Amino acid sequence: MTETERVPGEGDMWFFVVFESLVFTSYFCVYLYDRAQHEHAFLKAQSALNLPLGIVETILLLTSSWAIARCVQEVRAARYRSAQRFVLATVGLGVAFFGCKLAEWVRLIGDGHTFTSSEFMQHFFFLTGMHAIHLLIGFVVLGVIRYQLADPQHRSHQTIETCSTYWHTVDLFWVLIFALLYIVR
Amino acid sequence: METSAKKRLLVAWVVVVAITVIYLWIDRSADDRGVLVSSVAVTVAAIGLALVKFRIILGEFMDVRHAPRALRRITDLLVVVIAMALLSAYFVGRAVA
Amino acid sequence: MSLGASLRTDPKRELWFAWYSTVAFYSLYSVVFFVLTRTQPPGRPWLTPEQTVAWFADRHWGLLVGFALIFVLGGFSATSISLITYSIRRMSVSRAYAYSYLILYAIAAIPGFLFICVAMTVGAMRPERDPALLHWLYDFGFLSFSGTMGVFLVGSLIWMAAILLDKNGVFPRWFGYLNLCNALTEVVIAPSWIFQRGVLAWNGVIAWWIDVAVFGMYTVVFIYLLRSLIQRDDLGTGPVPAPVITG
Amino acid sequence: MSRSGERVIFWTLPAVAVIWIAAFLLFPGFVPPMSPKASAAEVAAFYRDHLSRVRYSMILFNWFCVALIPILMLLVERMRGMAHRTPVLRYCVIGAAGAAPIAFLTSTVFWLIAAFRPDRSPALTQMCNDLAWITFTCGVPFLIGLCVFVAVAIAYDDQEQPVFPRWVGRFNLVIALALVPACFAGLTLDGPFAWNGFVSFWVKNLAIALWIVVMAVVLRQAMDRDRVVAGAAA
Repeated sequence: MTETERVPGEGDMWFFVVFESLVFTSYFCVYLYDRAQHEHAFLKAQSALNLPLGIVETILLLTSSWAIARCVQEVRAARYRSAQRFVLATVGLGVAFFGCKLAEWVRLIGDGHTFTSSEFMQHFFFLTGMHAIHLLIGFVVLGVIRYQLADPQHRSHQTIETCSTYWHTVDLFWVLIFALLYIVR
Repeated sequence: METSAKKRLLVAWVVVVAITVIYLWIDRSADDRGVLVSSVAVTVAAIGLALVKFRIILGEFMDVRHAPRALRRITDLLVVVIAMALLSAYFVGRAVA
Repeated sequence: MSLGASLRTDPKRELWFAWYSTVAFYSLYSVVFFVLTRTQPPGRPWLTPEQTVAWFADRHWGLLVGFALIFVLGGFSATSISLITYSIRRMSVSRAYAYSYLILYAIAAIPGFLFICVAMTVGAMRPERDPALLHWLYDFGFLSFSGTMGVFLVGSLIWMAAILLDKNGVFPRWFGYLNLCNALTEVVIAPSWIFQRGVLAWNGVIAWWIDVAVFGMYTVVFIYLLRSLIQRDDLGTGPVPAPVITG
Repeated sequence: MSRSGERVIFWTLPAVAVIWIAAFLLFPGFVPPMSPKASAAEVAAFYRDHLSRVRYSMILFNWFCVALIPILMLLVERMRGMAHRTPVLRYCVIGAAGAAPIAFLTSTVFWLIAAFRPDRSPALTQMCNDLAWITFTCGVPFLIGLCVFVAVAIAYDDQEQPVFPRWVGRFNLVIALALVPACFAGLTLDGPFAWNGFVSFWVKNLAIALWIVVMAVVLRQAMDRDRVVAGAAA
């Protein structure tokens, strides 16, 4: 199977993927370094997290990523109605993720684990909050895809691929954040 | 060819979800009856597995697999840089502590 | 052509005037904040009132002279704003984008740097003031300087949207995305209103160091891109007024 | 492009001038200017003794400190006729014209806070008073910028019949220079450079007043000429 090599989406978007990954990596490094300084306190605060919920969130987001990748496949095959359904699925999964996230925050805050209660929680709310902001921007981006699909005149495969790249980036960051906040000991 | 692409995407999804579920097992086995215990092995494994998922999302979902060499190189380099940065932050932090 | 001659006769002279003023302004700004007043990197938020007295005493003349220079030349912040507004006017988007940017950043100057200059000058001019009040001035200075990023956040997003919607290729699209990265790091400073120590405090590793690294890159990049924009522009040499661009 | 309504804006200027002069004279701390050397107790006594005049004069300034913006926009509109290829200098003037009154507004806020609770600790009242005076005296960067931008715009307006006469550009530079010493008012508590000193107070504020008067006169001339041109074209 030989295919021509092509950049997925707009080349310049990859600058964002790389640059924003590095910015997030710098936040992660600060967290890991801090964590090593106060290991015991971090472990204690970390035990308040609900791992199964985190795993459900991760699977929701991974599935949304799969759905938007399927959407792009359908767009390439010019099956726009089916592509629309995949975008809706992506939005639904993203909303479900955000709902879980909100429920998790509410539960933690209710239990007294707030932004200011411990250093671990400071990092937790900061990283998940920054991720949530990226996710919310992602909904705007999904809206752009939907708009593009609905209107044959303005339909640009490249724009759709660029937008899906953004959505995957939201997923990329979550995969790291999840491992670092929930699993790392 | 098209069905194979679809299938491949599904396999990628199954793999990343499976890795996510492995975390549950790692997490259970790492702790001492519900009390969280510090562990270098778990930390390194968590970061390693996350980067495997990171790489799969890039390659399969984001279609870097079919991208020109330059982009493939850049994203591979990104994974390496992130791995080195995270591990060194962790180990330097431990050494200083 | 020498700078002086080009500023007199070049058809793009007002653009060059604005560009060189921008470079001069950012250079002065760096010198004042990092060297003269030593208010960047920022002071520690956890100082006691008595330590604040020592902090002010330590840089008494630096604060007074440095911020006096900002009082003299701070108005030149308008040159980079107007150049960027002009760049947006060259794009295939509504003038609403350009005017939003102009008004957002023009007003941002007051909380963005005038407040810290006033607070620190007032702090330094009476070393014998009650330490609790000096402490308050210290907080006012740093928090107003670091914690008022909303205008820059929205401003960056306006510029980003204009660049990404533009079909004239005024800026490379990756710079549009860099605007988004910059806007997102403006969010990160908000916790400095909450934390007195740690990585998210106003001098913290995340809220200050990472942020300044991104902002510094962003600033250098946009100054460079504005320069190439001016170089590329073909404004002709015909008689004026027959403005190429009105608005 | 319609010029209609510009004269309405122009003739708000005398009203603004009257209000500003009235507020200036009403504020008991301007004639003569309060001394930065006054002790906290003296400052507190000042606010206790002159409470109403401080409040009403500063409320007046608070209302009308932005009233010059429409007139400055008339100046911006005249700049369209200049021999420039881009609107960059116009944007510079708009930016400076927007920020300058907000700086002034900030100082009125500090004065009004100082007067709000005259029974406050004298040290606090003194700090509010310092903040007000430093903002008022040193907060001129946007005015300096405004003058320089107008001067550059006039210097670049090289056509046979420039919008403003050449000397207006040089005049703007002189005004900008006259404002500079006030920026250093934090350095000394007495002498001509202190905030109540001859240079930092009288030279600075009279320079601003002179600028407003002179620019109003040349603005009027330029507007009249525009109308003649428009009439000839019609």
